[in-house]
Amino acid sequence: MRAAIVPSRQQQPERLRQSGLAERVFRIRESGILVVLVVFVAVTTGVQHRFLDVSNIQFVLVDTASFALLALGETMVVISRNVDLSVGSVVGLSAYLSASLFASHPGLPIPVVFLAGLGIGLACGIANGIMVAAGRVPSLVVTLATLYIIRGIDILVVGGNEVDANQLPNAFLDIPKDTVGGIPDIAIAVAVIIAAGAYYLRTYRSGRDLYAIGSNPDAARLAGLPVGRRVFTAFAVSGAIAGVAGVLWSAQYGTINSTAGTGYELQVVSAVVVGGVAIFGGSGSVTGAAIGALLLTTISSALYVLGISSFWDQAIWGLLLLVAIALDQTLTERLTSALRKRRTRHE
Amino acid sequence: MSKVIRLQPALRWETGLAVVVILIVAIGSVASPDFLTGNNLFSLGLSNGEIAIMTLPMTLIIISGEIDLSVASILGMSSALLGFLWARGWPMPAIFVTLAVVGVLAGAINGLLVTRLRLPSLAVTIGTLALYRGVALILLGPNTVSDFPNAYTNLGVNAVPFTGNDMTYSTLIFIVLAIVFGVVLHATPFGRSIYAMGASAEAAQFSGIRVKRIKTILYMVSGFICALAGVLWTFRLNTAVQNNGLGLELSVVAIVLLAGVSIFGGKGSLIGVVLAVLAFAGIQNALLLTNFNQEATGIVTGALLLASVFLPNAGRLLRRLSHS
Amino acid sequence: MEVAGNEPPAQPEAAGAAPVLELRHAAKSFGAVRALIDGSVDLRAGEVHALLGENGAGKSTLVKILAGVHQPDSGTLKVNGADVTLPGPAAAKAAGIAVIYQEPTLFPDLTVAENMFVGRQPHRSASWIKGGRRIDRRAMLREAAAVFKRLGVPLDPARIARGLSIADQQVVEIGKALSLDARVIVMDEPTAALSAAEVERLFEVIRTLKSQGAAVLFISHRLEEVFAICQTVTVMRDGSHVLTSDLAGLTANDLVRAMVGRELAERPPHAAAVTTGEPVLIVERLTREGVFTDISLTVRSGEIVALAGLVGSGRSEVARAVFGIDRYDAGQVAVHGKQLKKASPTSAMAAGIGFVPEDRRQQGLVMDMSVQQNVALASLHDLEKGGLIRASAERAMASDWAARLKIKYGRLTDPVSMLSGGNQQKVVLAKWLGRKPSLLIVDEPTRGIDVGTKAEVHNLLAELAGSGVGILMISSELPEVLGVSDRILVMREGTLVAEFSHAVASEEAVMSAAMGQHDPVSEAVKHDERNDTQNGASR
Amino acid sequence: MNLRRARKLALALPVIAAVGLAAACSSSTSSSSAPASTSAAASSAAASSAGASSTSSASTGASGSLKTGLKVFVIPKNLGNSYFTTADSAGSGGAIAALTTLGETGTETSGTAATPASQIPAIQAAVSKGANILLVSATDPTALCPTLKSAMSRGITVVTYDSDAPTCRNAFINQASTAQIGTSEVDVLAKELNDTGQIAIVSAAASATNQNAWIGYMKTELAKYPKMSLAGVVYGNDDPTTATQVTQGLLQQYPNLKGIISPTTVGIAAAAAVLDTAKYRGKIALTGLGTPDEMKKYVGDGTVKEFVLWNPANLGYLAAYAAVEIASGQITGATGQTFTAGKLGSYTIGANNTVLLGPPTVFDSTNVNNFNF
Repeated sequence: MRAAIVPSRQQQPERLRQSGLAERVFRIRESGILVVLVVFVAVTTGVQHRFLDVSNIQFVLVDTASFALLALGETMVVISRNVDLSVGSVVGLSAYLSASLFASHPGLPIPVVFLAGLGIGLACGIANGIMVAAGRVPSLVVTLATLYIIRGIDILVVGGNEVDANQLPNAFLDIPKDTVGGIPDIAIAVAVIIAAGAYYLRTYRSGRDLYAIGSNPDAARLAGLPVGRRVFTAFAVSGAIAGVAGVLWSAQYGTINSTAGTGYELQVVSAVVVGGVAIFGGSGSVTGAAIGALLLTTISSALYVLGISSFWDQAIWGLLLLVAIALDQTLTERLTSALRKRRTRHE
Repeated sequence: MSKVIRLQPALRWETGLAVVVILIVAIGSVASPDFLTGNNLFSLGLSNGEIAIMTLPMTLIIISGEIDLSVASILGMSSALLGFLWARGWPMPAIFVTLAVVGVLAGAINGLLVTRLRLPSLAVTIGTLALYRGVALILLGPNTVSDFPNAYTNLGVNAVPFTGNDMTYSTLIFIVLAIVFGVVLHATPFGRSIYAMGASAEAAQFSGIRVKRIKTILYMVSGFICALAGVLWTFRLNTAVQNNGLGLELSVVAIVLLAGVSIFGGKGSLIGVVLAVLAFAGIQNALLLTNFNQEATGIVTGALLLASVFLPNAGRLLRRLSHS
Repeated sequence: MEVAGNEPPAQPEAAGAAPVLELRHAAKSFGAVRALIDGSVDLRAGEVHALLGENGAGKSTLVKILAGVHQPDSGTLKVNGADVTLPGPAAAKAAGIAVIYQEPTLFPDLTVAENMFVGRQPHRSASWIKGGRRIDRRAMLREAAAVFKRLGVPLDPARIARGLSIADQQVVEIGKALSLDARVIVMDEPTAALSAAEVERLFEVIRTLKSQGAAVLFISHRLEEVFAICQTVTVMRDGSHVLTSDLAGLTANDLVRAMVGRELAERPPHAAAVTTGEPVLIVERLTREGVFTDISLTVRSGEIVALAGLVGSGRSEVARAVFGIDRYDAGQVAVHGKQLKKASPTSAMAAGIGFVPEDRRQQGLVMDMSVQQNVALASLHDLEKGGLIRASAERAMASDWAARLKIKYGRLTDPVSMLSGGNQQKVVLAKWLGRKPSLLIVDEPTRGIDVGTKAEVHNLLAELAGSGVGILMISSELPEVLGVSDRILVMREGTLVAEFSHAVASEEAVMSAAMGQHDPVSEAVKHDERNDTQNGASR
Repeated sequence: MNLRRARKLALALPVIAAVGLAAACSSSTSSSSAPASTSAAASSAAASSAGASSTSSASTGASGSLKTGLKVFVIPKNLGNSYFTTADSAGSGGAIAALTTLGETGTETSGTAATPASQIPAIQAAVSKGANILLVSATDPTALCPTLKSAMSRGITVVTYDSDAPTCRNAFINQASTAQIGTSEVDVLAKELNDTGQIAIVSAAASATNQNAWIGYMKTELAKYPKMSLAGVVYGNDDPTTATQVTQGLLQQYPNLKGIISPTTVGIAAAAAVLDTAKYRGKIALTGLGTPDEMKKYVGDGTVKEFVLWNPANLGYLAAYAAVEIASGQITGATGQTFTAGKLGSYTIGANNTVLLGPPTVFDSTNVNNFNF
């Protein structure tokens, strides 16, 4: 996908010169989205004070949870200068198969089903990973293909059937509803996972390798980094996460047929990009992506709460996405020139 | 080296595709005597016309090293606007002009964001994908407009005169456009420039090729063609509604890649794309005629897509395997 | 092929100790192409060993074998007397072999320190996930800083690699090699993109390495550098090793003869004889903020004007602005008295300018396209009729120029990437000569191309000037500058600082003008930093 | 484990079809007598229960001279939609079951998305395959017309069910009168709220005709309850995610909301999942159109007291009979004609060639578990 997206080298924006500033810019990137988020919440709440009502916050957090989870996996893939378009289909397949486990084996312990979902997702992720890493073919094409294939399998498997709420144990259906001190359990769980992911990408070798690979794949090979293995892992993780997200999906919506998760892929990529992850790899952070997901969900929710016809949702998403990437670009350029002035003063 | 080795297989891919098409026709007509009936071909052309037309500009854009995911949304926006304006009693000619302008404008926005602000086209067009669909939603909201005059809606469903009732207008338009795009891409300086910038934007610029301008033009053309597709779509279904053509973009991209066009740009041929269109339409139809419904379509399409990237590289892959 | 070709390097020259690295009779083929037939080389501790040969002689393949990028089809590799095989770059690294490429491939988004330690960052606790080690950033920065201290270069390990000058990028690579305490360091044309001052600094670094007991393999097309820094030499031709010896007692001609297997004209013929005509190019007070200021110059028809100066002094940037790749803030450019549009290569070309850019593979050629298509690329509109490109005319043009420039190619439809560097450069020249330019700008016309072709290119430039074409040549090779040009303009820190006629010019004069009489090192460092900031501006 | 189940499911469809065909062929001769008697019995039963006026002689006569071996294509809005699976499939006693007993060959086909663009190719393919009868649930009232008209011009009988394409079919089988559905849902809710409170509607796609028609009747019906008010209509696009979010939005936007009507199975299921918390259960009433299977849990735990639906299988069954009657020339589909639909008894064709299945069933905790669809 790289060439399809990456502006030619001489076009790319000058990046910053000192890690201190690098850090700062990443923070600025994230805080940029944070600011948008805060403003948005503030304005909405001003118009409709119940927007900050506990139950609504819970709703938004729950809706964000699986979305942000998917963003985590996608971020790992995108940072390595790839893309995974198959997540939506994986969610769908995992959602149905895992839920139908309950239908076929009542009283199955819930963790087992989560493992099953994870397994299904992992299988899909591994398939993607092998093709991209070993086959060294563009991930955009591969995952576009698996998007079709996995959804096709899903449709074949599900046919006209569906799993209904009454076939699912209450404990399972309550997962999205249980809260600790007002905060939904899954929101906490996801937050923890994302924190772990962020920490891993920042401070573990294999994590940094992903950045290196995305930043310059050829150099990564020359440097003897296990490029194939790392990219493979990224896809496997993304797949596994999508599998888990699928299980959460069925817990949240109770009724599962062959359409679950349709069209998620572009939403997740949007969240990642809005979150300040460079679509051509090498830079960006999981935290940013998660905030991106939160922002997008908040916006939809805000529209519904304000009773603004939800028809504006799409348009606002689109605009926001464009603004986000444009800002990211200009921001880095501004910062560089500021930096340059500073240096000249130093001499 | 691998580049070199990849070249001839890449050429062979088109022939491979031709074989696939022939196979599909063979299987199709064996599985169902109706496959090759004029009536069936007619409906086949009917239901794939718009997608087919949209693959043409997409081909040029991908060869130039970019991508446009907003095509289906532009189709939807144009369809919605058509309904919106018709419902407000605008005369058709005026509407057509407006649609053309809007389509070109939508493309221009993509193009300028990509070339002037140097933003990655994948991200940009995901953004405009949402934006343009959003405009369609805002325009029509819950409403459906379907009181278009028969004079126009017939164009969507009737056969072109003197073609023995076998050719739809959309098919005719596709054939004409395919020839035009084919000539432009393969035989003109403009087309050569597209290949050059796709293979190396910098080298193209250093050869005096106006990369930014050409890319912007390509996006504008794409916008216009998609607006046209929107009109055809609306008249074929006699329905203007906000979700017209929802999600088509991936099918369009899939067809173009299926044609062996390199997602990295610089490689691919229009013949391949025409074959890919035939394959795509053929598969769906054959599956329908053999009672597989459309369930298997996704799987077959996906499989072919994988083939399109793996087979041309088979030589390289085998070597790598033998090495390790 | 000479008999000597198959003999292993003769022992007698061995300067003392047993070789750290012995490569014997390595062979490597890609499909039908035999890239390396008999590659043999010995490297000893504390010794800088030169590897010479024309492009396509198999040097880079040999290097890639040492780097573990390619695996030889046959042949043996000994490190410290022990047989080793290098299945991959990692293995080479482990064996203590480090390779510095002509254009180092760093990770632009990572810090300098991370670039040095990528894949082996110092970690805190023992890991519990495979491959997952918690990185100790502080330790990493410390170590990086220490290495740069050892090399005596002021480079901030915490800065992001994007925007580093090529020289600094090499320093980072060398730093990496040091931190790996590699005992074999292979440098593949490290000086090709460096200015004289930077070369001098690099040599300092190499001497340090040498004194610390490293074995260095040094590849360059610049013989004077070879004599300046190396003790022993291996020459290759057509994929085979033809000569290994101490440098002492060899002359440049001996080496050249070994490389090309024939004599060469001593010095590029010089075109001063031609009477120069009226001005073709007039540049007036051209300024681009933070890049170059107030550049005024004139090129007359039949005249070869050299633009000398350190890399980063703004030479290429001026050329890019004149040709319209970059825009400029003030001043104007006129060809034959007609003023050019800003930032428009098209108008520059219409006015009769041709531009052979600095970076052949990135800017000069579309590597995926065929020889023919590359030659035609700048003349498409002359080849068109009724809007269509006439295939016959295209073929005719290509084969005609291929013949005139003696381009060696298989089929005109082969991708240009199959050609050797020298022939690729000829294709770029053909592309522009096809337009019958009245002014030709050539930026580093002979960088990284072999001695034989180099001479041909020089002759060609002279011919062109003879036929009345005005030529503006940017070059970092003083012999070339002095040899080929009628007038020499020297740039420093974005301004024109001196002008010499061919008669009075001397390497010393040009160099000191270029460096402003300062001690090279500090000057170099300063200009590097500024160079970075310029990259910023020129984007 | 789940994989084996998966394979089973994948095999299921073809197997069912095959069985259906086999049955059709074997019974083609004998069917004329056997089903006749059963249908007669059924009809008399129906007659007594539903009090429909029909003479048993007419019914036997009709079914006796019905054509057999007709190629019938059942084309729902989309595949993978359990509602239509129930309405169409042989297993549930839907359309294909009816066709099998009548000795016709029934095939279900359609697109994977409920849009005209995806449904039309399936219709065209059916025509290409020489269909005698098309049973269509129209994804759009007008979009399908050119295709359906050309089918009719080839002498193919077109009968729409569940969702109509008024100007281009021989007859429409209506699950329940639009008015009935609209009013009954409001009445059910009114009963739960004893006629007071603010309510909202969670609809499907904003462009769905039958939805909008029902909502129209709901509004008129609401007028009868002065103390009830309609806060607003939101659209869940029959997508669980959206439906969930719009419902959540409603709860915040109208803190005094007392009830929700969702006249779409996807919408009511999503809304129920949202309300299925201590915070809202029993405090906000929910009703609408839902399938028993999807609602069982929520009826069980009191989130939903009552909801409305017809029996989709019967709808398909009736449509099949009506279509075969028309194709056999027994009736033309003209208003006032009567025919017998096997076990369902006798029906009379109403205004503009519409057959009404009957009053919708109201499901509650007492009966919901007796249904399986």
